[in-house]
Amino acid sequence: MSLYAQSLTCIRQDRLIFNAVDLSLNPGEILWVKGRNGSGKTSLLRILACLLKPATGIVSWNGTDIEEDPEHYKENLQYVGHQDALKMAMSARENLEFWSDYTENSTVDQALDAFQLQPIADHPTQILSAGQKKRSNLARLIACPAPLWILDEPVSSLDTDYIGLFKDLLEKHVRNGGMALLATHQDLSLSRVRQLDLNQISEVAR
Amino acid sequence: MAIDLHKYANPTRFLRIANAIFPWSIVTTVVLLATGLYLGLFVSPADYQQGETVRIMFVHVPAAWMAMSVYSMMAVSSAAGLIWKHPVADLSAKAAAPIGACFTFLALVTGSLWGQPMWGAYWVWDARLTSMLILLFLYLGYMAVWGSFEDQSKAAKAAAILVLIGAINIPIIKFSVDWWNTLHQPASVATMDGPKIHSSILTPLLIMGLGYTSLFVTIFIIRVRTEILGRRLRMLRVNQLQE
Amino acid sequence: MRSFLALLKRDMLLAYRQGSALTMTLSFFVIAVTLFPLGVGPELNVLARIGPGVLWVGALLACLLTLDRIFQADFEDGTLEQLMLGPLSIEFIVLTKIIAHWVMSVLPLIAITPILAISLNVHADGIWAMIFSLLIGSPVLSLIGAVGAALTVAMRRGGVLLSLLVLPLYIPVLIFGVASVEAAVALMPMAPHLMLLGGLSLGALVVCPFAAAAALRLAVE
Amino acid sequence: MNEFFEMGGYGNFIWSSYGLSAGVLIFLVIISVRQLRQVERDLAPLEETRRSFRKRPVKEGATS
Repeated sequence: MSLYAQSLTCIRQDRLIFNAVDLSLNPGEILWVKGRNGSGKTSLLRILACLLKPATGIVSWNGTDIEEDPEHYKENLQYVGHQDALKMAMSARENLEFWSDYTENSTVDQALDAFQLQPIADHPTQILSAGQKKRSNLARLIACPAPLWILDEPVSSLDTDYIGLFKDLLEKHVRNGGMALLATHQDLSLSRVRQLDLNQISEVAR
Repeated sequence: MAIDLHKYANPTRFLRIANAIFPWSIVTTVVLLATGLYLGLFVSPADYQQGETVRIMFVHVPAAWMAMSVYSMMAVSSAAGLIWKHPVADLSAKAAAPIGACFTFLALVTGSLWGQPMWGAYWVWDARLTSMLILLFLYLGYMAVWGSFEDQSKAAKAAAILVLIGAINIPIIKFSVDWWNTLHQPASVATMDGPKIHSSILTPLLIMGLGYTSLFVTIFIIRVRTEILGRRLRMLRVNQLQE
Repeated sequence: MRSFLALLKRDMLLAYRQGSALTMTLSFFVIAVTLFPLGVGPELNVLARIGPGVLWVGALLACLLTLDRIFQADFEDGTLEQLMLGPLSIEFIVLTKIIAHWVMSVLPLIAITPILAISLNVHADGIWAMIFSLLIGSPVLSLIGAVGAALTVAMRRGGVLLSLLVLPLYIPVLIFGVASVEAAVALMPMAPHLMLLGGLSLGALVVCPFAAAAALRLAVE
Repeated sequence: MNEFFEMGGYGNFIWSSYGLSAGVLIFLVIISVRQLRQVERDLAPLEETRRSFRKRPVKEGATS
C-alpha cells in the first residue's frame, strides 16, 4: 500500500504550474507539502486525488497506475479540500450518515465523538460556525475510514485546542498504518514527517 | 526534461499546409463565383412558373448546403479533438462556427425573400426554413459556449460535447419538423422544391455551390490561423509573466 | 446499490426541505399558462384549439427553470467532487440526480396540468392524452436538461446559456407531445405519437448520462 | 438595360438577396482578416523577446 508519483506536470489555463514533481509515500508516513500561494499545492493534491489530470507523469498506487483502476484507488483515499462538503439544509449527523451510507460504512457515532460534535450534531449546518463546519467536514475522515488521507489546509479555521485534537487523530491514523498528504502553512510539529517544498521545484522548472 | 510547452502551441505542419493552399483557394473562389453569377444571372432562362425569382435559388440553396455541411464538419473535427486530443481539431471547429452561422443566416434571409414573391409572405413555417432556423440556434449556442469559459481548454471540451449532442439531434429535429409540417399542411403552400431542376439551372447552382465551398475554405484558413496564433499569444503572455 | 439509494434519498430529502423552489416552479407554470387567455382572449373554442400547445410549452419552460440547480448546488459546496470520489461512477451519479430531479420537479408539474387543462377548456380525453404524453415525454426534459446543466455548471452566468443550449433540443418532444394531445382531441389514434415520444425518452436515456458525465468531469477539474 | 434590373418585376427581391449575401460574406472576410492582423501585431513583440531570450546563454533546465 504505497503511493508513488513520477515527473508530474500541471498546466492550468495554459499556465505551467509545476514541472517534473516526484514523490513517494509509504504506510506510517506523513508528507508535508509546502510552498507559497500559487506554487501548485492544491493542484498537486487534486492530481493525487484523481480530481485533476496531470499534463504528464503517472501516479501509481501499489504499483498500478491509478488511471487503469481508479475505483480501487478511490476506495483507499479520503480527500478534504478547501470547501466543506456539507449540505447546509441538513444537520451534521445527517451529512455524516449520508457520507457513511454512500461509502458503505457505518461509523458515524465514532466520527461525531472523535471531533466532539455530539452537542451540535442535530443543528442544521447553516447556523454552525466556520470551525464547527470544518470539524464536521473533517469528521468524514472517521465516518468513511480510508488508509490514505489527502488534506488541503485541514486546520485553517480551527482554534488551537481543536488543532491539537486533529494532530492526535492524524498521528493515531499514521501509527495504525495509515498515511497522509498534508498541505498547510502552520507547522504542526508532527513526528515522522517528510517535506516536499514546491518552491524549489517551481524554481528549477523556470 | 521539462516538457516543451510550446509543442502544441505552434502546430507548424497545419499552418504550412494552410499557407500553401491559401492563394489557390482565393483564385478558385473568385473564378467559381464569377462564372456562377454570370451563368445564373445572365445565361440561364427565367423559370416558366416562378419567372425571375428562381435566380434567388443560386444564392439560397448553396448557403443552405454550406450551413449543414459546416455543422457536420464541426461535429467531425470536435469528435477528433475529443478522441485523439488533436490540438488543432477543436480550434478548427471554433473557427468554422461563425462562418456556418453566416451561411445559415443567409439561407434564412434569402429563403424568406424568395418566399415573399412565391407565397406572398416573408416567413412561412415551411419545414426546411424552420429546421434552418433551429440550426441557427445551435450555432449561436455553440459560439456562446466558447465565450463563457475563462479556461480555453475547458471551453473546447464543452463545445465539442455540445456540437456532438447537436449533431445527434439534427436528424431527429429534421424528422419531427417534417412530421409537424405534414400534420399542419395548409393545402395551398407549394413546397420549396419548385420546378424540376433543369440543367440550365443545375449547372450554375453547382458552380455556386463549389464557389461557396472554396469561399468557406478561404475564410476558414484565415480564422484558423487567427485561433492558433491567438492560443500561442495567450501562452507566451502567461508564461512570460513567470520568467 | 446502497450508495445509489443513499444519494437518491438525500437528493429527495433536500428537494423536499427546499420546498420553496418547487412552489416557485409550480406558480410560474400556473401564471404563465393563465397569461394566455388574458393575451389571446376568452373565446373557449380558441383556447381549446391552442390549449395543448400552451400547456406543453408552459411545462417545458417551467422545467427549464429547475435545471440549473441539479448540479450547481453540489458543485458550489464541494459535495460534487466528494461524490465523484465515492464508489458510484459519475454516469450513475448523474442518473440518480436526473431521477431525483424528475420525481421532485417534473412530476408535480404533471400533477397540476389537468387543472390548467380544464381552465383552457381542453377536451376531456385530451386531458388524459396530455398526462400520458407528459409522463412519457418528460424524462427527455430532465435528461437533455441535465446535459445542459452539466455544461453550464462551471460557467459564470450559465442560466441564460442553459436555455439557449437546451430549448432547440426540446423541440421534437414538444412537437410529438402536442401532436398526441391533438390526435386524442380529434378522436384519432394517438399511439404513434406516444411511441415516438417513448423512443425519444429511451434514446435520451442512453446518450445523456454519458454526455452529462463527460461535461461534469471537465467542470470539476 | 434597366429591363435587366427590373427582373420581371421582382428586381428588388433578387437584388436585395444577392446584395445581402455579398455584403454579409465580404463583412465576414474583412472581420476575419482584421482579427488575424490584430493577433499578429500583438504576437510580434512577444516573439521578439522569446527569440532574444533564446540567444542569451540558456539557463540550465529552463523551458526551451
